[in-house]
Amino acid sequence: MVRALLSGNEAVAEGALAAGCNFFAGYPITPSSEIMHYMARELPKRGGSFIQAEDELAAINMVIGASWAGARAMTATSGPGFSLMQEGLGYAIMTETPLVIVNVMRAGPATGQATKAAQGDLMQARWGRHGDQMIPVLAPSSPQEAYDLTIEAFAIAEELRTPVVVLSDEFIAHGREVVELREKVEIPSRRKPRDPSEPPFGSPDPRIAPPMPPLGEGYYVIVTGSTHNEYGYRDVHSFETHFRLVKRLVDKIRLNVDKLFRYEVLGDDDAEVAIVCFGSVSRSAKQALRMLRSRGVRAKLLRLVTLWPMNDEVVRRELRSAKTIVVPEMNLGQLIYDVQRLAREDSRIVAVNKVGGGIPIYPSEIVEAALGGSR
Amino acid sequence: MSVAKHFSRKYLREEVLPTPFCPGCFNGVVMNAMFKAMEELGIEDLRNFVFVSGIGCSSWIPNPLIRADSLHTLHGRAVAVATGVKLANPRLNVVVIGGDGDLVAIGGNHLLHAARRNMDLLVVMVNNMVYAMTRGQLAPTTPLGFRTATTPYGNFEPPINVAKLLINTNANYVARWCVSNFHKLKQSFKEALSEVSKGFRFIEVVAPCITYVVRYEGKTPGQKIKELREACVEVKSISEIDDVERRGKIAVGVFKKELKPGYVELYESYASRAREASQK
Amino acid sequence: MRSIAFLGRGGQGIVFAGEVIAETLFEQGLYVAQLQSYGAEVRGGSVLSYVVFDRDRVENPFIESFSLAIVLHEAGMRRWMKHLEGSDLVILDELVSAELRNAVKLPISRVCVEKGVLGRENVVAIGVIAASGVLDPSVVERVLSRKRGFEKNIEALKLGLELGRDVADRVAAVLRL
Amino acid sequence: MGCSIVVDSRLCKGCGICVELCPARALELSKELSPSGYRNPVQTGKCVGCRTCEMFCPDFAIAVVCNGKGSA
Repeated sequence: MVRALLSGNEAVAEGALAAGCNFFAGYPITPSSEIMHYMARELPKRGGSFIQAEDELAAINMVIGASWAGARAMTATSGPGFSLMQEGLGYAIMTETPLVIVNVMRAGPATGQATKAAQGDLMQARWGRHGDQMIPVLAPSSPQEAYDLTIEAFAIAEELRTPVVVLSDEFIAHGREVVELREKVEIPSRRKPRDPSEPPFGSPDPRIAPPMPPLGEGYYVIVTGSTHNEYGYRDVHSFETHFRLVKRLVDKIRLNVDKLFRYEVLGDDDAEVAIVCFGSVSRSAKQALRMLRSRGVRAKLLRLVTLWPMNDEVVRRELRSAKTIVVPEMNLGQLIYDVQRLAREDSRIVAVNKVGGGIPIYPSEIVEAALGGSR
Repeated sequence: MSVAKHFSRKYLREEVLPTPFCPGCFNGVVMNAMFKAMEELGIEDLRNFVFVSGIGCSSWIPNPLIRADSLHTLHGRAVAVATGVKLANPRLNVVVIGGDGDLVAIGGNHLLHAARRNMDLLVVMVNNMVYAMTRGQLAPTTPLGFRTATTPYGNFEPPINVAKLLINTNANYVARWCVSNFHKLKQSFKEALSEVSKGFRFIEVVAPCITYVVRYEGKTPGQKIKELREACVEVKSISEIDDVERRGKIAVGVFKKELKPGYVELYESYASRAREASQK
Repeated sequence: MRSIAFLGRGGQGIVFAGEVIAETLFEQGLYVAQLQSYGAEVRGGSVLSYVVFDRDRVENPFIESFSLAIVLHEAGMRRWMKHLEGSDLVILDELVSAELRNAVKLPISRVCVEKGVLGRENVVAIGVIAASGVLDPSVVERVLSRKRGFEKNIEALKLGLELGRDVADRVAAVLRL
Repeated sequence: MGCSIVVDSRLCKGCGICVELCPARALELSKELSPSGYRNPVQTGKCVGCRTCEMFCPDFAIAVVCNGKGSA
């Protein structure tokens, strides 16, 4: 185990390299560019490919092409670029292309505040593409987790043949902390079809991704973003083909929720006050939890590491005892929709929203929200 | 004796024929020229080829018709996807086939930058002069005065001359032929697919849409080919292009042919410099 | 958990100072978290850079006051006035006109002018902290040796060590874990 | 000697390019419709083996056979 002082962006890059990433395409954008700088420095000398694309549309599509050619590929961006990449993500979902996309969130919409942290892309990460679709979304809360979850993201991408979003933010990206790096990371290589008759776009068990035929090995694979049958042939008319395909693609993620859903719970089982959070805000929330408990409040913290798919059961169970639920987030209210949906009806849900200016949500604000007006 | 088959059939997926194209569509002729070139180059099967296309009629040429690996990608993004494929596995011959709307309008930026990088791709642009799949709207290549679904009173936007534009980039090879110039077109495919060829290679094929151009003009496909034989004038140097076009003709020919190192070669030497620098 | 903040104007090496302190404490075996806040402009704007450190992993780097804050220019103060008021100790460069009950003034910029290390106020300030012994001066030197302008920085560091002698006890009191 | 033209009626869409471009005027479109509803070309004159029809057939439906051999 090596210990290093790394920014969140550097940690993402280190995680990617540890996971065997050998292709990176990106376009400069604050606050994610350092990921690209790191890969630009490391990949050429490690036998990988790095390319600075002409725009984010190109970057995500280059990553898709590289993935089909056998590479472990990734890109990193921020809000405006993430918006442009939605199109490519939709294609990657439809074609079951493994890739990792890191979105370092900044204050939006539009250009917003490029250097200031935010968490406003939660819903976009989940729902940004048109049509029915689902992809895993992981949210680190520190450089250490940025490292670990990037590795995790590659493993999920390969196993389920899906794009995976790592949702970081400017605080994590530019903050430097101590990161423990792993010696060796084993991620199983892609499963190829046994022979050309094994369908590359169909699976009897929706929880298991079909095998992926690499280009150039005589599989004569047909890849298309249009509706296709299990062998890749376009079928843009039939109800059965479309429904079967899209249902399987969503089920591939949804039915693996137990495997994909990571969360952290701290504090009292029978808490009266619960804090629900994700990402960098969790750091303040943890201190807030300690402050509440030291004042004799029975309190707990539920931190979502996986933001999608959502494990409703777990969240419902963890919020069962809470009369007051505080949801601090660096946006105007997004995670709170899940809480409203899953909390018991008589609970008091308090939002703590703050975004812009590079000002974090402080522990005292969370404590105040938890105690304010409590009976 | 088995029944004789058309020479293109060995490169095609039998199970998806007949083609999805309109009767007389020149897409098939472009394919014939490419396959004839491959046949003459002794290419038996296409396992080392990857075809990448976007959205549009000509983007259906490779996917699923051609018996090869093919990626039918998003509208405009074929060149970007192809770039990723090539960089991740430089051993593959990567061919992009697309229309003028796909490659030049929505995908124009990618085309320009792939040419700037001299990316090791063959890009075949089937210029049918309109958006055909979406029912005949204005394309960046639509001639002045043309009536389309979105210029019902006649096009007033001057068209872009793509091949001429690309001459002024780092592209190694730029050619334009009309679909009527079968042998010359085939020859260009041979040049662009031969073993020594590298870098960015661009072949434009002027192949007017059979439905939204040729039929609108009240012509048959055969008549259009005969007309193109007259209208397409081969130039020996790029200085003649303007002259030909001023006369209302279509300038065709090999406009540029160089053998500069392509992106892959340049990247490899860059990477070896990176390795040396890191060993110090 | 303790923290050290630098505040100033873009171009004063505020972020650099945070980096050096973070790396020094890291090499001294502590867990650190280093954050900064600055505008899109490279020079001129208000800059805050701070380091939170602890014997264990830093629970929360988003703090509302600092153990020690060093202000090198007034431009850096405006947005963070509440933080400064709540801090345990603030060191102001003597050119900063603001008054704070918890502040002492040191002639950091004047020393730089007089001793010919203009523009190294940040490193002089690091020296002031190191005078307390919380930062090991030899580790600071090692960290600086990996960065640009090493020789001038060492000069500045020494000036800071001297300048910090008078406040060493107060600095140590707020920073000792 | 001489060549003959083989038409695959499964693929031919009766576009008539082969008929119009044949320099020997050896082809005509049939009076009857093929099973897929198109008028396929039929050989009515002497084929000189230039293979123009093959090259320009957009539907890969035609093959010229000379001395019992197809194209190259």
